[in-house]
Amino acid sequence: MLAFLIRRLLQTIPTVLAVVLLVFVLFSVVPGSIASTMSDDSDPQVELRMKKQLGLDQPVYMRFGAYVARLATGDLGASFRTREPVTTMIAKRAWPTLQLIFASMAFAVLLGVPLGFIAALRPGSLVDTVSMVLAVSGLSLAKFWLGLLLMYLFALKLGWLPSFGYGDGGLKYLILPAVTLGVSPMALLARTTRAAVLEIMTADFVRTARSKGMSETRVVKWHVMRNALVLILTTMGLQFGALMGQAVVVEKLFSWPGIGSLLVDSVLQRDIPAVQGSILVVVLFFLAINLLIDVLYGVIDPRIRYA
Amino acid sequence: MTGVPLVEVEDLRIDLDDGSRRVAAAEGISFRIDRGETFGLVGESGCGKSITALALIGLLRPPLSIGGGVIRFDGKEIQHLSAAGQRELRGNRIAMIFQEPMTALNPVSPVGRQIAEMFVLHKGKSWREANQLAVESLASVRVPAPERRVNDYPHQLSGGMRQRVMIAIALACGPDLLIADEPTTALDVTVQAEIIELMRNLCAERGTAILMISHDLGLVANVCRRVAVMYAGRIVEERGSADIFRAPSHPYTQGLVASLPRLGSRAALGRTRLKEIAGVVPAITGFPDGCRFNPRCAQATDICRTVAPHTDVLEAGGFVRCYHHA
Amino acid sequence: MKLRANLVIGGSLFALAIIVGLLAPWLAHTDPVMDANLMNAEEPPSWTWWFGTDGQGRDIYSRVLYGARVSLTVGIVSQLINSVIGVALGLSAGYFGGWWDDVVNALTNLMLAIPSLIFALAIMAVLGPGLTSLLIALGLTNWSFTCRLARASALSLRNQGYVQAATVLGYGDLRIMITQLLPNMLGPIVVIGTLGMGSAVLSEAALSFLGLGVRPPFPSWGSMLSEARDQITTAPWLSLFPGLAIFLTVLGLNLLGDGLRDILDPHSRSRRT
Amino acid sequence: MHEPQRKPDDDLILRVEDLAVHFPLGGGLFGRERRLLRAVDGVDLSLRRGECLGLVGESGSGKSTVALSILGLLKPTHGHIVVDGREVATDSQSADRKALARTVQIVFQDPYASLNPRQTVRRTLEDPLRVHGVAAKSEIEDRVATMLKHVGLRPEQADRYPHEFSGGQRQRIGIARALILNPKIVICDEPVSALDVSIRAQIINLLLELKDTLGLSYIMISHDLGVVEHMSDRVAVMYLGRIVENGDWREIFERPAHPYTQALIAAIPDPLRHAPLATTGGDLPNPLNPPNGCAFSPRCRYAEAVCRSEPGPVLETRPDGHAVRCWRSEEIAGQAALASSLSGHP
Amino acid sequence: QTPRKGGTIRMTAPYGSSFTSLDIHTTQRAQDEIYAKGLHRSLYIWDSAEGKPVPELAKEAVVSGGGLVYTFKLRDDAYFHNGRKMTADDVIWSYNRIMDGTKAYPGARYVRVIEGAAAVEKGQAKDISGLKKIDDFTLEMKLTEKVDPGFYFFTALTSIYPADEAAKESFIQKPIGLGPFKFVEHVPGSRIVLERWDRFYKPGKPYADKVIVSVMGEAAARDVAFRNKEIDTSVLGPAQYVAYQSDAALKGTIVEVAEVFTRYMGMNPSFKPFADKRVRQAINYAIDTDLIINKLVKNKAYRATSWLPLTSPLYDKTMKPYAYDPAKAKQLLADAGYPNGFEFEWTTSQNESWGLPIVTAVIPMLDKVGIKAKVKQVETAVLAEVVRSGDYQAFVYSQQSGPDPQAALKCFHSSTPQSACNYMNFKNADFDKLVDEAGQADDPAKRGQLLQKANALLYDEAPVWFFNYNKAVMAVQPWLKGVQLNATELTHQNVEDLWVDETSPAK
Ligand SMILES: Nc1ncnc2c1ncn2[C@@H]1O[C@H](COP(=O)(O)OP(=O)(O)OP(=O)(O)O)[C@@H](O)[C@H]1O
Ligand SMILES: Nc1ncnc2c1ncn2[C@@H]1O[C@H](COP(=O)(O)OP(=O)(O)OP(=O)(O)O)[C@@H](O)[C@H]1O
Ligand SMILES: [Mg+2]
Ligand SMILES: [Mg+2]
Ligand code: NI
Repeated sequence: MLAFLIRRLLQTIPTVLAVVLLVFVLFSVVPGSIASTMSDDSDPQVELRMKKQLGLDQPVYMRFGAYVARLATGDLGASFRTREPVTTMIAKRAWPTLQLIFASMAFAVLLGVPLGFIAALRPGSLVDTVSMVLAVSGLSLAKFWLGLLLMYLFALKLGWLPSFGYGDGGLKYLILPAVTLGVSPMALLARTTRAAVLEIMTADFVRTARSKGMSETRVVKWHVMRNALVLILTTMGLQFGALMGQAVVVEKLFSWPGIGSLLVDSVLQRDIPAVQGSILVVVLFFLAINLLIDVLYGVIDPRIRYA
Repeated sequence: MTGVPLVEVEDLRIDLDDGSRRVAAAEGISFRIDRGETFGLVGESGCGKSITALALIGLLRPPLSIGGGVIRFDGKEIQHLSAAGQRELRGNRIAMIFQEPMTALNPVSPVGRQIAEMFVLHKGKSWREANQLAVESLASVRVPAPERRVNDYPHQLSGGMRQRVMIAIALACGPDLLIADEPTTALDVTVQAEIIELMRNLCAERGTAILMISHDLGLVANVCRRVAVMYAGRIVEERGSADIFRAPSHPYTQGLVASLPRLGSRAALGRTRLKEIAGVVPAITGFPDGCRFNPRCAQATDICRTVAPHTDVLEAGGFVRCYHHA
Repeated sequence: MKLRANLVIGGSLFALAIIVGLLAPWLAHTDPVMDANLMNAEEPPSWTWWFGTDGQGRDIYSRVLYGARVSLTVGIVSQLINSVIGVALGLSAGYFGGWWDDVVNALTNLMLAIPSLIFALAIMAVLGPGLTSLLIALGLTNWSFTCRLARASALSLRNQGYVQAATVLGYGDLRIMITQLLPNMLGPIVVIGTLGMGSAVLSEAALSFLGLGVRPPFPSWGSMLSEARDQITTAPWLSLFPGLAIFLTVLGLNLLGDGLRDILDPHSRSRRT
Repeated sequence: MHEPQRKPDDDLILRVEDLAVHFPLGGGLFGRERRLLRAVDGVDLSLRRGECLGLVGESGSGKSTVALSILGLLKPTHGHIVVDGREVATDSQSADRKALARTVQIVFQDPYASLNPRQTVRRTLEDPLRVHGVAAKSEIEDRVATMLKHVGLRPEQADRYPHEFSGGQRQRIGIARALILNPKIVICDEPVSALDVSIRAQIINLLLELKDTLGLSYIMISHDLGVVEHMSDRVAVMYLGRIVENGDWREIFERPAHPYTQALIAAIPDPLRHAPLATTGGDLPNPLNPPNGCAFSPRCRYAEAVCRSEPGPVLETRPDGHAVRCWRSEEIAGQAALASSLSGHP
Repeated sequence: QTPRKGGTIRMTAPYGSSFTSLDIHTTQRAQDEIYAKGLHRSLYIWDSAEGKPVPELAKEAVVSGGGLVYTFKLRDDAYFHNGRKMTADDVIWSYNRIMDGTKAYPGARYVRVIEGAAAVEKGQAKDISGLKKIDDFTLEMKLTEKVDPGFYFFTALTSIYPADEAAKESFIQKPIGLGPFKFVEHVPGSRIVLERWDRFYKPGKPYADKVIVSVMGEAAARDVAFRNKEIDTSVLGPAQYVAYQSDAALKGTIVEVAEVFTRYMGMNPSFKPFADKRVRQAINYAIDTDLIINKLVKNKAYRATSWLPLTSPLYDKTMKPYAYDPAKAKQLLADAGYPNGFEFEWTTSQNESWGLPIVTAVIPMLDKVGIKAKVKQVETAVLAEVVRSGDYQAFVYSQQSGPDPQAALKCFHSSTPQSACNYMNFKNADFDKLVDEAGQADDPAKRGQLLQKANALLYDEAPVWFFNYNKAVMAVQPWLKGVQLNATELTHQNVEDLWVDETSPAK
């Protein structure tokens, strides 16, 4: 198992390096520079000096080399904009983003999976139809529009929840953004679960279980759930990626102090070290989650061995 | 042995709802199995063997359903039993082994647990006791080192081992009837021999009757005392196993026996051209009128093409469904 | 039958969107760009202005019709790019295996690891807002699923008898890939493509929200929705109609995808490889 | 490396020498020792013109792997394959591939998976001709029509898609495709085992007829010993990647010399005898972890110490052409003859 | 009504989704100065009531040396949040820091007015020679030009930092200032929390215990939050301005002020048609500016006449803006040799008040006189660069045009580089002369006259389409009192004067 983990970790290195390179190259050709967003009317000499200070006067490959060298020591550089180390900036933002991502995923799982099960156990029934129509609808909404509607409804009309912000970090602030973000993975999970359960219900071993004289509830509990979990996990793992992407929109909408909003701000202001750092962290997070899920596979599905 | 047969099936009809209409996937199925008897069901792929077995054990699921007829088990009609009543029989008194030992076992559950479930379900045992009994069951199907094997997952076992596990599950509660639906089709001949012998011996020990389903007429004839041949949803002939091979009565059975080269026949008779059965098996939606074998039958006459034949009881025992039987 | 309901509804919604886009010049009441008349600004829906007018006095109905052109172009073209890239890479990787497979796998993992919206955001920042940039950004960032699928299909089809037979018959690699593999993997790829179009339309909206959308003045649903968001309480029709257009089109595409999946790919399974 | 011995044996159309195919399993980008699956290990075979060689053996014993290597679909780890006097290049260039295609063809087991569902029968049959440079339209049409007639299909059925045919008809199409380039050797990998029982005889008869009319050589792979006995001139028995016995069909079936061959034959149920089947005990060994010594030794009732420690001896060909790979073949031969005479086949 | 002590003030920072930095010297975004007004203090402060900067950390300023030398008497009761008393050293240290050329602090352009500052910036000197500490609380400042230093040293860009402490690493995490509130917490992207600084130098102030500044870039979200009483202030865009006006419950919350920004379309004189004054005038005639302000901007702006805005002390009430007269526009175009108009590319950002929506509304109007405009949309960051590099045919922008009229007009001086603020690369000898003379004039009235003339000349030259002067509108909850009408930027409130009464829902 340990060997497996180490091997998987080693395998992520090329991906991470490629991400670094990709983002670096991408942003070395981007028009607009940090200098122009910093001041309205600085004189060109000053700007030049600033570029020098930020190392922007060097050729791209030199900068890349320096960047990778620093990266190896865990240094993501200093933000052009705030002049703070990018690691500090990200560290401050990481927890809210994690909260948001995991809360959305929890919402998606807690609602989507049971919904999918219920739908699959009564295929063709009203429950099935309604929940699947809801699921598809959930997938078809523009995130920020949905967020605004939720905000309008639950904060303004009903007054149940605060409409924005991180507040003191309390749960009530988390609910609206998490739900907004969680709707589409929820919908996807409901559908995946339904499809997985439906498929497993036709599997031979389910017929075996029935031939043992088992009630349908027991069949589901003893034999279907664990098998469905494998498929559900796969969807979850991939959804984490989409979630990180969508978080950009949701964080911006709800003034959520996460990496997503840091990323957008940094992109728009050409704060290249911050952009690179944020994307790198997002990628590392995704890779870590998927590593975790791979480990979980091994726990759930004995056919996958990590000898 | 009492006079009541263990299983009595009379004029069973199984409907298939293909969305717009119902067609009979099998009809007029009648047979009887005595206690401890071995009974074989052979026939072409798709002729309705498996669904007949599923009807017996109450596992038909939509779009298939019982369309008529009676199934008596131990003298009691069971075709309209409640779900709970059926579960009472299923596994406990009627057990079943399926064709694919790989897919018939839950891949993510240890085999020991899958056996133990039987004792929990039907014998009211605790999981601990059940697990202990599972080890004994595995030992009884001659799996080496059963204490270790109970913790294995299906993929860690070979095909033959898996099928032994299936047998252990099926025989766990000492059923009166074991339905074996092509238990060895996926296995090699040497392994097949192992499994068949194991099944035969265990059932003989416990007085369990076997309903054995296979494509392989040779295998069934070897294993079973009586054999029924199905063709396109109907039983066309039912005989003692030696008779049916030596002197097949229905033209289809005759064709089957003659069409396949038997080991040793070339050595004995030289290479002769095999006898062919012309044409193809009809599709379930396009069964011909009259005798369903008529389009492929050399002896078919007008009556064969219009009116389905009744069963003729043969003097030598058994019956056949043909106007021209030998 | 129930299965076909989603196909019919989804197909009709999508077809409707396409027709609306194609016939926009004939169906629209006014020019979506030039007919800004501040005298009619922010009229609520009425008989004259079916969907109301916006702050510049443009007819929302006409803009929604024209918006279909941009939004559907974004959806269809970017997904086509994705499909072509994904199929070309996945098919060849699955067929040839070896180092090429490793390279493609690494690329796919890379694409999977960077959330596509974030990647698209970065590309848009580089290319600047505009339709072409958007097509490129969305077209380059979403092929990993298609690629994986194509690769998995190619891997399994490669061992099918007819592919082996083609090899044994001396067919060239390209011929095998195009005549033997491609037609037989198209079903699930079309399904993924349909769903991908839906998400491209949504991504366009999201990027508009982030300020990196299609270049005006031609309206897209995403930019209309994004521009109208401040007035969601005061002039709800501004966001309602483009929002509905997006919702119904994406819904249609999702339903269509599901329907096609039921037909083309009954045993689809999102197993990881 | 040893050069293939170029015996001027014109009669041999195919020679396989010391063939080995090893599949590396698992292993990643970084390190981790790879496990080798020795699917085929040191196989020698030969096929004469007009001959049908039966290849039998348990599932996983490497029969298909041998076939695929001969066809150039698998790259052998070691060994030589000489087809019609030409060595099959290990990294087949497309020219070689084409030349090979005109010599060796294959009929697959599964008639459903072996036809491209998106191509009409005509396309399936015409394309190979085009690939091989037959340009004249009339010639192509002619050859397709003739071939269809050969395999018992009507030429007008050519414009249909595979799903419009029954399993037996599909297998006929598969045979037609294999024969369209006029090959000399046809490898039949379980050509009937996926077919309905009542159809099998049609296909077996067809294959035998075609062999005679077209002068083909066959390698016939099957589990069904009845079919193998019926069709073969010579039979090779494989066990765990090696040939354990090889000889004239009559020799093999009447005087099986290897304990495995004996077990195989004895395990066939005889319909006329309601008698227990002969069993060997034990399961198939794991090819990833083969037993020490002779691979069959754990299941062999004759096994002695030498069998368990030393790998089987080389395949030793007796003067009558019968070859066995067994330490104790001499002693066993007598008992087997006895057993077979007792089994009472009619 | 006596101000209530205690309570929490919940302000919003509406211009983007996070604060740039806690080092206020590094950022000149309006967003950041909102919190800086609580945390930091500069030499001067903007007095909204007077409409001009007044000394803050200086008690008085004595002018000598022909208006070039200022001697400041500094406060001796100003304490940094670490408890240390501010002295002249801190001022000198802070200005030296701002002139660190390698850091390119945006405040440098203000400090550069002190003699010797530029040398420090270029690395030729270590200390600004024009700054002299007389004693701990007396500071002498020598200027390079005759200007009012108040306009240069009132923004947070020139905040006074505690010398040396501010050089420490931790400063950027936990800034220390002289303001009425001290730093408690910063949740990046979400909010900054400040709490009362008890040793603030104005007796009895600040009133509130706590100030929370929440970052809320989304107007729609802000709207919901304001209506939901979660925030005390919200900046309103045109749409919401109208909505709030027509909502009885919200009408009373509106606070508006004319700000010192001029919105305009800049035209590149090196693009041939725009080189001709008549073409530029024609554009001013062709656009129905009032209609746009009325309908699109919802009157959340004042019609621009020339460059100097309404709030400028030199705003000329007698001037009339260009009338909407397409016929005249056509005539002028024909005179200039473009009877059939021409085509140009118009670079714009997405900004709702001076970006895309305006452009889209103008395009059809220009179309009517034959001028075709092609839109080129860029991000704000890119636009800023485009404008300074001159890489445009036309652009639309919002530029600070006050509060100092002289500085505002100086932007059009031919000696001002395009990359500074002469974005249209305006060159006009008459104009230069007027501005130069004004710079020399000692008499403020004379100076005013000259500058007004220059402003009128700009009107006639029409280097830009004069669109509007910004009207800032903020919604303020009824319980928040003491809001100042700051014309430089309405959101920049001197927080010590704000207080909340007990109806505030915040604890
Ligand atoms: N779930 C089902 N849905 C639709 N048709 C079915 C279903 N199960 C069986 N059938 C049809 O009923 C007929 C009989 O099927 P059955 O499985 O009993 O055949 P079989 O004799 O067991 O064949 P095989 O030897 O291939 O197992 C077939 O034509 C089959 O297509
Ligand atoms: N591509 C491959 N990669 C890895 N292992 C393989 C591959 N192909 C075959 N094998 C393994 O090689 C061994 C021989 O396989 P092969 O298919 O040749 O057996 P076979 O005798 O044809 O069996 P069957 O009778 O089941 O067709 C098996 O253990 C199989 O699992
Ligand atoms: Mg069956
Ligand atoms: Mg094989
Ligand atoms: Ni060699």
